[in-house]
Amino acid sequence: MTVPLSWYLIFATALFSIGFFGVLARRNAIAVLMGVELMLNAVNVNLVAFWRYLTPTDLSGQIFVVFVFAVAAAEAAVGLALMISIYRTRKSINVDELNELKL
Amino acid sequence: MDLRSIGEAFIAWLQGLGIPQGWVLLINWLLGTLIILGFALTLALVLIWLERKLAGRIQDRLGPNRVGPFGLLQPIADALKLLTKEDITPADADRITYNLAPIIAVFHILMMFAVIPFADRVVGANINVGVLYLMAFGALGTMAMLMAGWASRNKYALLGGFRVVAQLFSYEIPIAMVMMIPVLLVGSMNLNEIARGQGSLFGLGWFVWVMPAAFLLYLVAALAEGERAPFDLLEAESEIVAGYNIEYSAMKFAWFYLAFFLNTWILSAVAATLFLGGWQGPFVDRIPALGVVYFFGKTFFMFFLFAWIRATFPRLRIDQMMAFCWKVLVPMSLALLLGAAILVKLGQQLAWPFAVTGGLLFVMNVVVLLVTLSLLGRYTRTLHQQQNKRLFTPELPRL
Amino acid sequence: MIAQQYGLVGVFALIAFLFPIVTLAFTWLIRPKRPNPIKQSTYECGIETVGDAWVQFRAQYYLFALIFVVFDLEAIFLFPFAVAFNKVGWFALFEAILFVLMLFFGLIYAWKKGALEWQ
Amino acid sequence: MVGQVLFILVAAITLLMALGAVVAKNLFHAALFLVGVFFGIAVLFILLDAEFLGVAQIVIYIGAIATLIVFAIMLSKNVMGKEAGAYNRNWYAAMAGAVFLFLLLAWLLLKAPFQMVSADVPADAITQIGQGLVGTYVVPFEVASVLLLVALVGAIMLARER
Repeated sequence: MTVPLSWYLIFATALFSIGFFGVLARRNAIAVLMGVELMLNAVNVNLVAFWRYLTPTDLSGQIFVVFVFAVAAAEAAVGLALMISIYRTRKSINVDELNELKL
Repeated sequence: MDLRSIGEAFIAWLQGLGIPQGWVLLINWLLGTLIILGFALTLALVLIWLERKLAGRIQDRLGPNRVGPFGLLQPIADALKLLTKEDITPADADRITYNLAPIIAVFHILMMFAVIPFADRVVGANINVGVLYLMAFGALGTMAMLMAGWASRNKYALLGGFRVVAQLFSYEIPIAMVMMIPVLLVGSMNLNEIARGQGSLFGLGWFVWVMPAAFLLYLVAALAEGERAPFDLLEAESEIVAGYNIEYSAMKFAWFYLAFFLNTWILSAVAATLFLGGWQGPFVDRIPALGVVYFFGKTFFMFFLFAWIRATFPRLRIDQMMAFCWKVLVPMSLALLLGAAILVKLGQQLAWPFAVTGGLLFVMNVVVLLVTLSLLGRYTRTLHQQQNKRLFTPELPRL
Repeated sequence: MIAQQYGLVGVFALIAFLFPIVTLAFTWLIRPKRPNPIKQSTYECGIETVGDAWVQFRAQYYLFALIFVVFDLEAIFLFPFAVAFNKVGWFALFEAILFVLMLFFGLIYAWKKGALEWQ
Repeated sequence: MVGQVLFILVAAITLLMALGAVVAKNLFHAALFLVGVFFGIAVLFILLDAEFLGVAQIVIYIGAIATLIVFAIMLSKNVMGKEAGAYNRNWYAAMAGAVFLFLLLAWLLLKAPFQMVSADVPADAITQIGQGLVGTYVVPFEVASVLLLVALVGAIMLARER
């Protein structure tokens, strides 16, 4: 355990911020989804790091990450299916052109 | 003679020289890596020769017979040729991805050698998640194929890449479910522990005896995972020219070719470890070195089986293949998994002797296999009667 | 330390990754290099390529990938269960069966909807 | 010491890959960078002694999710064009927001006191995960199966060609 916990936390924060930037700045919806995946991974790193440093004998932290896997996969599957469906009708998946719901 | 004790003696000798612990570990890892990698690369040359010779003999040809005795030096001549050949990169290709793909392809397959137990505890890394580790690096291989297909910027390559990935995807599911059965019976994902768990009955208590249907299912799915005939649609020359590696030449092609043969060997080794007892066999507890002989005997037997099937069977159509996976293999593997789980739990609760549980597992396997085959037979027969051109599209049974 | 068991895997990964790169670099040094436009053109049995090679694919591929993802996750959930199998009771087995059946319904739905047909 | 060097190397490469994933103009390249990030995080999990999660990360994220993303990229053709990776008009605001978020979170995390426990990971960690999944966490376990079923049904409904 030579690596301090704070290093992992800073790393996860940096990863989260990069993903956050990707979500906000990208025009393409698939690229936005990639940013979301980066953010979810940052959360996973934090969960595992906290598990290892704070409660290493209780495996709840790892079990939680398995559930995050499930949520991430479900989100990616439905999100990408949505984009394919939108692309089929609109021939574009740029988020700033998708304003069907605008008043 | 025990390979493990040689390694331990070597570590003790290094420590005796006064080298710090960290360096001893590093030297140990480095040596282990070099031994396994050297073995894997030599093995590839042997396998290429073996497969060509076997296919030749089965098809009443001679096979390689010019270079060296029995053509044994043929792979070396091929390797030299491929090393010195001109390498053609398509002008439109995406350079970095194009060059990275063969590297990843050979990387993912070499990585799998690190966890294969060659004899009791003679294994590169004796990790607790061996089975999942194999699945993980298998997944990396699909990425390499997608990269190759996309980066070549060739319609056939891209189509071939997508096809093969769809195929590997689909067959990964029944393989994962079937690999779970030995894990469930032993209670560990460690490949060495799984081999050790098959040591009953004088070293012959292999899982293939209690789960024959699971083993057959693994065999069929492994043919597809290894992209081998009759499931080698990625290289269906008449349909998509050659598949994802069409634009590759010289050494880059050689890496794909090598990865293909090593992949078959790894699938054989995994089948041997999970279902045929790995290094287990009679007298292995007294003479541990026999484990290596047993392991290689079983693995090469499996490899021979794969080569035999490849040299004999015609190719399937892609729609038949996908339908076969999702409509037959996946339900069958789930039935086998759940059946095994219920029977083993029953056996534990009622304290049945091992023979009773094993016998019931065997009966369950035979029943599942027969039900699957009879359903399949019924559908092919009705389809024949309807004069349907599609030979194989089973429907859900009418409930 | 579990991580230490992976020392060999790490060293192995490094060498297994560098080895093909070194060989490719080596062949780059010794092989002939005589490129010309015809040689470097895209191979399509001698016919001129029409349009961009990065064509659009049908959603069929995506549907297979989708079903695969769901079942892959099922495998990840079931592997720890299989490892712990000898230490859990009937109730846990019942839970696992329910879990598998739930996804099996998904497979049957996909089957009924024709998502498993390769056209 | 060795652990620290390893961590810095892996973390630096992973962060560079992550940057590549959000700046790459070509979406396929972005997806490949994403694969690199996933691999780096798997290595970090193993450095954190979570071996099951390390390999599961590769199986799920590289084997399933990254491939799903690549398939989706291929399915929407002009996404592969030059403009695909472009940013929207507010990208500099997003940049400022991301930097601000990073500084804020880093400051908070460094200030927060954590009760460190130095103990070894139990040897039967995977068994305990399995027991937890069908024991304490049995409700989320079943809900996860329902979630996956719903995702499957919904995604098939959306993606099917009619």
